[in-house]
Amino acid sequence: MSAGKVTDGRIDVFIDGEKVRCPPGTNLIDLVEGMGKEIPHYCYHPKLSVSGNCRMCLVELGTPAMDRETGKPVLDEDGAPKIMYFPNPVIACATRLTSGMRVRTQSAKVRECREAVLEFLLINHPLDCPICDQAGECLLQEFATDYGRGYSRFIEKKVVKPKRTVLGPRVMLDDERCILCSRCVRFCQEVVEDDVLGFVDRGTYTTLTCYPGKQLENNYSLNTVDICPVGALTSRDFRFRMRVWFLKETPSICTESSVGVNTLVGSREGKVYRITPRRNDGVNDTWMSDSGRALYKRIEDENRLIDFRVNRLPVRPEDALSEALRRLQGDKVAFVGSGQSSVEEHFLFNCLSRAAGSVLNCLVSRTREGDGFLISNDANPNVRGALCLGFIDTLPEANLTGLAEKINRGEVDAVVVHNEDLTTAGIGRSLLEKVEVIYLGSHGNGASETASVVIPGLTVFEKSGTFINQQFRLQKFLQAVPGPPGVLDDLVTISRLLNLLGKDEGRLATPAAVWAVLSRRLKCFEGISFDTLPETGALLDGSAFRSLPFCEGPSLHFEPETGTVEARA
Amino acid sequence: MDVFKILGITAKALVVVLVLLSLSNLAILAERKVSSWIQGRVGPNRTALPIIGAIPFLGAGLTRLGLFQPLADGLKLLLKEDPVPDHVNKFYYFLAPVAAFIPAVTAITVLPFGEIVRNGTPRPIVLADLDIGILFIFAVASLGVYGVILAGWASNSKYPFLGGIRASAQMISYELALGLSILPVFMWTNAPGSQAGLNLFAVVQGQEHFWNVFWMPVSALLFLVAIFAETNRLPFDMAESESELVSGFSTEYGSFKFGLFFLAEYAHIVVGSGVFTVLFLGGWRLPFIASYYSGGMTGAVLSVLVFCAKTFLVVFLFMWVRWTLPRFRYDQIMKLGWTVMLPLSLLNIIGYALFLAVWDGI
Amino acid sequence: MVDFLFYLFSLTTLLAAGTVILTRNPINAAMLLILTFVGTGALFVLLGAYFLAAVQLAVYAGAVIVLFLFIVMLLDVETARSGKPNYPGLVAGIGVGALLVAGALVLYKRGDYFTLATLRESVPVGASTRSFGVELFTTYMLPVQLAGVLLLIAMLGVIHIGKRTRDSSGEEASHRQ
Amino acid sequence: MAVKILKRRPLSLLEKTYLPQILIGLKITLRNLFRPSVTLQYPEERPDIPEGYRGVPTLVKDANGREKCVACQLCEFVCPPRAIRITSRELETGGEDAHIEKAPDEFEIDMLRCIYCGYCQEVCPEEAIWLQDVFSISGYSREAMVFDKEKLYQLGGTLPDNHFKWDRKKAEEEAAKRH
Repeated sequence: MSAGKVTDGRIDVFIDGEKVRCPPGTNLIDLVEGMGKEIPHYCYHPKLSVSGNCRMCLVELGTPAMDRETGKPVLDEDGAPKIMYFPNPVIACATRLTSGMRVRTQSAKVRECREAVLEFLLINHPLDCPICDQAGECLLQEFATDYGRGYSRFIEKKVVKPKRTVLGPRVMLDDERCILCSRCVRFCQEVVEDDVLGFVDRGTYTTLTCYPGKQLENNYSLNTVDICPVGALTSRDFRFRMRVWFLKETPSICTESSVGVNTLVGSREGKVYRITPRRNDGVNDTWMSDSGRALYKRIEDENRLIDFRVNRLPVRPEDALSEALRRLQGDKVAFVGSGQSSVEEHFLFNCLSRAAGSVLNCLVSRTREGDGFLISNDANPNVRGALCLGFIDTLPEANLTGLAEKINRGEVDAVVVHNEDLTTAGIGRSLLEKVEVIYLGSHGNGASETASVVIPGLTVFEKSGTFINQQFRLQKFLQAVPGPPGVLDDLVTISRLLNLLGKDEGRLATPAAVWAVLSRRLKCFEGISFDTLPETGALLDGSAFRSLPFCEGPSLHFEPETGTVEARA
Repeated sequence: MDVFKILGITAKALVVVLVLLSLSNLAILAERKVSSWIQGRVGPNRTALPIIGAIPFLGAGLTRLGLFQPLADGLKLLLKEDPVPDHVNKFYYFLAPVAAFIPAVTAITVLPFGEIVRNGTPRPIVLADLDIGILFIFAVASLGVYGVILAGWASNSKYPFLGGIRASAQMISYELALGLSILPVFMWTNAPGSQAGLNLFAVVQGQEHFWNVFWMPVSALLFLVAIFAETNRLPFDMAESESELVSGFSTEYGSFKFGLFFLAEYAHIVVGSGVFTVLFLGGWRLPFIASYYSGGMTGAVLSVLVFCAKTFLVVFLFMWVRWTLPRFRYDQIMKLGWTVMLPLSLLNIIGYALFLAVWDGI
Repeated sequence: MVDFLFYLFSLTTLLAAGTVILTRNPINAAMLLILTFVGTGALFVLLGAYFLAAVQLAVYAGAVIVLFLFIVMLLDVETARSGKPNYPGLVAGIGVGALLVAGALVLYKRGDYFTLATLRESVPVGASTRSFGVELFTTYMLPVQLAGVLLLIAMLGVIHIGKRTRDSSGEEASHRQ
Repeated sequence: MAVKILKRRPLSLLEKTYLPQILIGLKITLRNLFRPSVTLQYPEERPDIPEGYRGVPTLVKDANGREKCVACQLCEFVCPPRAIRITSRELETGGEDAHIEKAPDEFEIDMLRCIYCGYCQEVCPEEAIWLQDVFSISGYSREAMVFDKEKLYQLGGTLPDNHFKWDRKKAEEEAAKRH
């Protein structure tokens, strides 16, 4: 085996004596992480530029010696290439791998380096872990257990810095804990291009601060808190509310827009405390909007629906369902779905609409100005799900003029509404009062107020399912917290109605059960099952809908096809 | 018989029964105290009466002795809820405590507990100076077993039933030895020419110089063991045996009905101790002092006190034994009763008869 | 006073004795039998026969009925109650009763045992323990001895039966092995 | 292994009567009768609580009478029966204790759940929770047995120690401000 022999463009490197193949120029930290090992680091972040200022990731690096004259590798007595180690350790984060490189990540020298670096980092550290929100997910704590000394040799006075600096409406800075890794500075400069953070002063007095007259107030400011390796930047919303080790983290999908940002929902004992981004290099990298993080507050919203109601009076669930069934059995029923429903709900809702002989199926659109990053123009996370399942074949409208006309003409006398407010979608209260409204949803609104049957539903945090995002990427979210007591899962509700109507789909009350049928029935879902769907989602073939004029502009990993954009324009 | 005489007898009987019941109550307290002392504990010392307990020195002392405890216990038994299990035979269930209690109290009627000298002749202090005293006591005491048997049967539940069965078998087995063991006493008392019969006063008079217990230790031992068995006391508490039969015959009883059983047991003990004192410990007599009580009323009171003191000692012996010995097994009790006690008492009679023949011959 | 007590106890005794044979519950029968004995004992007391009264209580009420109860408890009372009347037993019982009554009548007819004069002159055998004992071992020596022998034979028979049963069961047990 | 059958010594005639043994037993119990009792008269006499006894867990205040707990919730985390519930709050900026930043808003220990293991005391970085020598706690309801912060401080009192961690912190902070 000779070093540097290039096969399929990949090179061989040796990490702690173990041969690994990788593309040339791979970042050493990323490579080692992929091997299941770790090179400790603070300032390096895979989605940010390399600054190399924390010095924690020092490793010993060696390259094959080259004969200057021949350009051939020098061989030792055994015929193996001779390796020249650099006299001093180098930082792994700034190391791009070349062929034949040798890396020692665990040698005594490396260890010594890390211990020394950590001791310096901790010299001025306030050691206030008991009140620090980062405690439990703090890299200082983690590496201190590996390389820490256990006591401090520093007998001089520590530098005291301001403890509670407000950087922005959502971010608070504790300067004493800052290790000046500059991740936050780089994030603001490179990712959101809102250059507000920077360091001032020198030496141990260096301080993170905002530019005069500016604030860290962009809609992605909380990502700085996520990437801060220590407890310097904290979320003012989450600050002091719960220790992170109590949080159960459930993978979920942000419903803020059709981008479908991957998230983790942190909850404890049925209460959601925070939402953090989940890395998905195909969708949101490691980022997430601040507005998406606040969505969990809707769980305990004032107008949350809890009771089953018929004509505004609370009834038992079965009575509400039988009342709904009675109204469904007329022949003039229209169905208004929701772009926020999951794929499974769309499926069952569609089955229900067919079983009831729906005269009209429609969706309400929610558009707004996106930011071109992680918030798209379409605020409905799952319009494509409705399309794929055939619930609708046109794009959602802001005003349901078709439905309004039908109501006026008397062609519709019952409307089944899932989670949508018809009064803001072009159907006024006076019009709504002409028909029987069956409202199924988690929150009350104009439609639920006029509805004759109200069936409460769950929010995205309280149920499991899938969404299809703007890339036609099928993504899974799981139940993080239980719903309010007595409230049925929307899937259960709809499947019970189907059951009462005598349909086979009435048995499908869980996402897994729905998918078992779905993967067989629809070609685009072939071979997919709910349990084995990857965490990063599965890309579906959306070519069938290419002609539709989707309203989305570009976002982080999404480029609208030019034709459609032009069509929209 | 005029009304006054009847009233007088009734009053006398009432006083004696009340005293007996008080003594039984005190015996319960004594049991608790003795057991606690033997076990290194303190025993009841908390119950205090508002006024008497507040007397500076005396009150504290009485409280520490637990003297008010029987009162509190009795009140508790009176006042607590009285549940009657659904499965019992109501009539016998209610009859049983009464059947246990009445014989225990009745036996005191013929027991002389002192002497008073009137016109130079000593006369017993007793409710009824019957000629057949000891037989009467046996007759009445043998009825006491019905309380246990009826309670065991009427409770209609396994532990009381087993307790009742065991108790009845044990009573029958030991009654024989009980009766035979005291024959030597009366053989001694009824010396040729004497008209003593089965009178208990005569027995005491016969021990003027020397207590029977020294003359006939085997009789005394047999009688003591038999009386332990008859009163259902450890090591013969087959009827109760709380470690295996929960509480035996009284398992299904609570409140005051249980209280009656409890009281009856201690009344039995007190009377039994009294009988033992009369038969073997010389009653109110002290050794070698022939005419100690000739002094009229003072002598009478003294004699009663001496009798009480001896009885209490025997009661103490009952408790002492209870907290020393473990319980016999049922078959051991039967074996002891039939193969040891009965032959031994017969032998005892024969031996004593021979001894008397020789003695009288001299 | 004494008359009143006599009638009271007689009535009690007769009623109790009658109920003993009429009641179907063996426990009730046994308890009423005790009452009968107690009543008889009380009548003895009225006659001045204290010794007899005490022995009556001690032996019959104190021991015999206890044994009865012991047996009754071991048997299932309910099944005993629900059984059909035992006709041979009934006939035998009536026969024995008739014989007893006949014997009493013959005695009464035959002589002067039950005249007031003879009763007054008769020695009060049961009145005092001493006279009872003296009579038992002088005048009635032979009957006492005969009764003793009879009881001895009965006892031996019982012991023999008990032993044989045990032996045979033991043999059975050994055969089974 | 050889089996050795030990013959029981036949009892002598006297022993067969059991009387000597009974008398010996009676002697023993009689001797006990006159020994002093070993019972502790509980409400008046209390047992000596050894050093390090794990009684009721309490919250203590520091030498200056300020609450030591900073609501780090480590005790809540480590508590095996999950008897502890803490809700934290941020201290007012500029207040007397502002340099501590965080304090418990509610601190509840369910004494019906507590198993007195002392983990909470062991884990507490601020030495704010101490198991004291009170061993008998009682209440008339389940609710009353959930001790709140006020009750825990009342039980705990003040514990003088020499750490003054946060006081030193404050001094340093003020020294830095003077620069």
